[in-house]
Amino acid sequence: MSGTMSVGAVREHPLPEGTEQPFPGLSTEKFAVWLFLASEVMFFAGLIVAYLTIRYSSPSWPVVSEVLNVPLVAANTFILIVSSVTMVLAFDRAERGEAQFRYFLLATAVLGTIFVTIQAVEWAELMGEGIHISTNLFGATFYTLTGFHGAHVSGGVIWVLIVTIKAFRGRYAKNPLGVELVGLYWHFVDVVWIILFTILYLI
Amino acid sequence: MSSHQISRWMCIMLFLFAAACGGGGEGGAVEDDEAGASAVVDPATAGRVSGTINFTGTAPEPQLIQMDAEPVCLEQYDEGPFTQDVVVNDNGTLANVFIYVKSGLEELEFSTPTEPAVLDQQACRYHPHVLGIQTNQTLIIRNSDPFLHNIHPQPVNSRPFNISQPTQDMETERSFPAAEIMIPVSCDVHSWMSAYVGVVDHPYFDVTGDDGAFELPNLPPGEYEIEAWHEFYGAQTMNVTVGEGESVETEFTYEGE
Amino acid sequence: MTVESISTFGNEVDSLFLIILIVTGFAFVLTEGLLIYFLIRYRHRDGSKARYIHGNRQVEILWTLVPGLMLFGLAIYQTGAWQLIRQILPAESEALVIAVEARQFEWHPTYPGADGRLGTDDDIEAPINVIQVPVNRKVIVRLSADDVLHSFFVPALRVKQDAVPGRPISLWFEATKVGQYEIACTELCGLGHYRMRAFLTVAEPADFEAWLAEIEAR
Amino acid sequence: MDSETATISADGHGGHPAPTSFWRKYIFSVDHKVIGIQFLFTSLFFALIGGALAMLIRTQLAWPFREVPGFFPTSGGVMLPEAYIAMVTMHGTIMIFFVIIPILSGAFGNFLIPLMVGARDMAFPRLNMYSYWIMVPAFLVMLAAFFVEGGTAAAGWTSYPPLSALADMVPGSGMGQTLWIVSLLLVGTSSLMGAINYITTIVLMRAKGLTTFRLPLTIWALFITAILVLLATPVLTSALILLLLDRGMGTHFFLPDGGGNPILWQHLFWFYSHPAVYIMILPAMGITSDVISTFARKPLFGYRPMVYSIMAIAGLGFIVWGHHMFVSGMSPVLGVTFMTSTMMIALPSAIKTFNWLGTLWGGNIHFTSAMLNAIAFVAMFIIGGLTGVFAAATPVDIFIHDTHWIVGHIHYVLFGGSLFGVFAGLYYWFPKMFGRMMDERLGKIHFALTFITFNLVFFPMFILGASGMPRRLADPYQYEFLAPLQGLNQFMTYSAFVLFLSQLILIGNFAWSLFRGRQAAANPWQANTLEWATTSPPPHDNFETIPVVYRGAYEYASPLIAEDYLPQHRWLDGATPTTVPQPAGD
Repeated sequence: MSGTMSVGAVREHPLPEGTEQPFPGLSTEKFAVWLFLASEVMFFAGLIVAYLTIRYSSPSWPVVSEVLNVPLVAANTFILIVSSVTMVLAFDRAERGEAQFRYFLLATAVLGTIFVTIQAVEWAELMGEGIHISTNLFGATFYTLTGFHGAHVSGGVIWVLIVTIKAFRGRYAKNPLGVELVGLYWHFVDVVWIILFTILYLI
Repeated sequence: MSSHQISRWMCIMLFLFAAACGGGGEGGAVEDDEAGASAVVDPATAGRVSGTINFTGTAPEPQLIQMDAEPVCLEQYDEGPFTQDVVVNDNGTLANVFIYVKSGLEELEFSTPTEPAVLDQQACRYHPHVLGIQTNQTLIIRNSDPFLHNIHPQPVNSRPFNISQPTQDMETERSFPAAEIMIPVSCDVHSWMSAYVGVVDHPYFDVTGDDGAFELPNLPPGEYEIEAWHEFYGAQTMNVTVGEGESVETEFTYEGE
Repeated sequence: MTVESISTFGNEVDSLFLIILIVTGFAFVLTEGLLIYFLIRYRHRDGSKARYIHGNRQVEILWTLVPGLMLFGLAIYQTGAWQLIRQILPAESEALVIAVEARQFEWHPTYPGADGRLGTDDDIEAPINVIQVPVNRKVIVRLSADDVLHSFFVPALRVKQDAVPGRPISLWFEATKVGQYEIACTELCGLGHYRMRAFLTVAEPADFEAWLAEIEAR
Repeated sequence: MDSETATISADGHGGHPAPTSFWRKYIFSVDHKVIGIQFLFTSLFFALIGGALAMLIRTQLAWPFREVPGFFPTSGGVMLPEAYIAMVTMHGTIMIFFVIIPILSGAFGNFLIPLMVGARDMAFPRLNMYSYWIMVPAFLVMLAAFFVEGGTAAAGWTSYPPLSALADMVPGSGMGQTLWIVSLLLVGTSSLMGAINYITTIVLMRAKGLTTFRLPLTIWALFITAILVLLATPVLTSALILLLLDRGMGTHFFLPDGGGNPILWQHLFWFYSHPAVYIMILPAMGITSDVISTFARKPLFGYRPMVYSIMAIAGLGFIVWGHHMFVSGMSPVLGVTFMTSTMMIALPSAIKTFNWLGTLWGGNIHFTSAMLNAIAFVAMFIIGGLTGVFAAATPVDIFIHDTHWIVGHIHYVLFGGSLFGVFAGLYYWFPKMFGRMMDERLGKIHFALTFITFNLVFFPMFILGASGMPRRLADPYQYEFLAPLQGLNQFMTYSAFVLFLSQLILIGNFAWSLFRGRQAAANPWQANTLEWATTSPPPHDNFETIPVVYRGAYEYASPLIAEDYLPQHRWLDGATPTTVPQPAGD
């Protein structure tokens, strides 16, 4: 490793000297997370295309605003957006080496958990009204899309918690790459929710 | 579902695997005999119930089965094959009626008969149209036609199965673990073919033939409820008491419109 | 194609098959011939070095444009045939409309009764797997399926159309030769898939009417 | 994914330390070479199973329902129709998902990518190990399906609903179909992990001097294939999940009685499966380009057009899926668009074929086993590609869709194409993998037998297709218009037995050479690419020192030096330019 490392200078694992340096700033892990997100985009694209074709080819579709609790989920969307903001702040502080980034990470994890709980509440409400996954195509598509997104958010919360625990053990003092990776994933999950919120609740 | 097991030759695998080999056993596993001692009916005191199934009124016209799809079968009928749901015999009795003891034998256990019952598929029809069999008794399903029959019984109390018999004189064995009054049997390849199988857990059952008569021999003395079942006119029951060595004559009557 | 075509658009399909056979046959002979020639001509001889060349722009452009034009030509040529066969259905007034419903392992044809319209209670149920049509008359088949996917394939008519449960689909043909032809199912539909054979009889209009009346009488 | 990556030191022997225990060395290894060989052995084993299934299918087609003693005990040696369609399904599924893709992307991808780009190992060695070890449950689940009640899935390798969704439609679609779906989900996850590893390694960990357009075509092909896997496999995952929900949770995505649409499955499935067929052919194209250029001792003709063609095939591959559905009830207007895009995708394949011929032109061709198989790839791929043009023309497709014409086209591209590419790669890189040479004489015998019998089995399929013989029929001969074809089918079955038996020669040669083949030099074929710059087999972390690259991979017969090959990493004294200045575009 070359010379002493000031926090700002080195952000990723250095690539071996003897390699071609096509993208000097890019580490293998970040590139891999971007690729993983590309495959996740295609996965959600498959589900969304299935939902849209089913919705616009089926003769009757329930009026969404009557069935779903749109105001509650709108608030929930806001919570997820805030959690993205706290994640950005977490990475920004981590990069500057300020220790308070750990609390922003914690905030993101808490907000994420709140989001998942509110979704679970909405599910319980909906099931109370007798709409289950097998009731009709509306139920099937709704539960599949929100279910898989919820699973991804839960996975994200677990990943953020792992990073937070490591942060409290001082793991990212020298190299905040881990925080950036979980941040990329979190923003992806947030963007997917914004799309899902629009096509499931608003139109 | 017919259990299909690949041959041993395919199983010689270099790869050691701890797959949870699902129980790919024979279809409709044939359990061993009931645990209880099988009741032996003392022939001296045994009675019997017999009688006829009368039919009054006019029966619906039997429709012609349009068997043009299978010329091989159509040729075997000189006058057009007719549906068998209502067959009134010349002597005013009703054929294809399944008679069995509905209640009164609960505390007795009966051994499963060894010789199998046979359901044959010949000239695109099931022979017999109505069949009685005991629980766990082996049913031989034979295909006497030179092409595929795909027998598809749909019992409620036991597992439905759907087996294909592509070649002539092919026999497949199955059995029904649970009693059930009238399992509908159909063929997926020839939708006009139909048959009914009555599964009871004792040997006291009979199907009326072209004489419309039935007989339930060597019944131990006692109070019994006898039921007669017909696919079109439904079921009728009757209470009968059989004394020692007594032969009870009875009859059921179905009215057409 | 070995099965003789008896439908009006049949020879459109056959001629297109022939044209593609000629075009691809020419390409096949050219490329495999060059391959064999190069293998023999340029096999290893001691001491000689291969020709040092990395490529040639002109020849690359040449063998991009020529196949491109051939393929594009094929694409343009056959849109007409596809439109005729699949996109334009003849008017229902001048055609005989029959409904064929595919079920696990058999075809159920239904003919319109005297009123000439399907779905009315005077429709005639023809026997399973037996379809008869008059010769030299446009026929529209309303194909539907009852349980799984099937595919209505009449080799002699050059007609194939999947029967999709829940989505009735129409196809048309016009038979030009009297005779009996076989119908096969070409979409895997279960263990009896190979046994879903049906008969298409093309008859003179008079015989067809007599047959229909006789069926109705049954 | 805060996995601590191997800290690869500048020039020392960094990377993960060489494993010592047997388990770490051979079973749970993170060395890309060992993982590649694990994929190779597993796939060769499954190739035997797939081949055996093919023999059973051929026997049924030659003598339908003939009693075969020792097989199918429950039905007295007769292959019932439900067993036949189960065989057809499993033959397709195993050959595609457990043989062709794992050998090309799994075995060759894992073994070659780090070596050919000059890296010590993959970017994420542990992720690489997981990608193999997630395949193992996939194998077990698929094999377990043979023994469960009702047997394996029987709705074709395409598993169209409602047949695949409703449990009682065919015996196999009970437990067997569920296991089929779970197994494919696992295979999808494994290939996704592999793809991420491959792309990262190729893009970020190349040796110094190895610029993008100096990469050998095998690497370009594996790189573009990994992108196809990355973008197409998730769509299959979503479709499989929807099918699983239809089967298990009572949803009706693809079931018409609940409002669902079976054609939606076909769209989702083929959106994955057409890129999948390019996933199966592109690596073989790359391998063939390298093998032909090496044994013609001549630079590859038209390197850049070849690279752009691979990209064009991958790009167009995403917009042609509808040509599988011309007669499926999809709207005819869509038929026209998909027909046009399908006609266009034939173009890059044609360009590649002409460039292979251009490479052979003026060459100095050595007919080793690897070269023979690579040439057979070109010869057979031509037939495979041209017969695809018939299927692209929609009116002709009306007649030949789902007939044996399509089966012939599939096998000419997958067996004639990919499998001959695999054989070429096997004979070419066996010395590098195992440090021993394979026997050339046996290799040529195996090639001759395989090439001849391959054509005897699969070329008649176009005759069957032209006479309208549908696929997947357990007994086609009770149709009068097909009865005369039984003799031809019996001939094809005899040839198929010889084809299957002639593979034993390859297996024998492979097994024998593993232990007793001649010792292999570092560069037995005198080739240029980087994997030949290290010993055979390479040490644990591949290179003594990471090589520096000075030129492209195809500097054969270069006028600069006496020998007829100039390896990428060979340093010429300062005076001579590293490569000959090129005339017009290369």
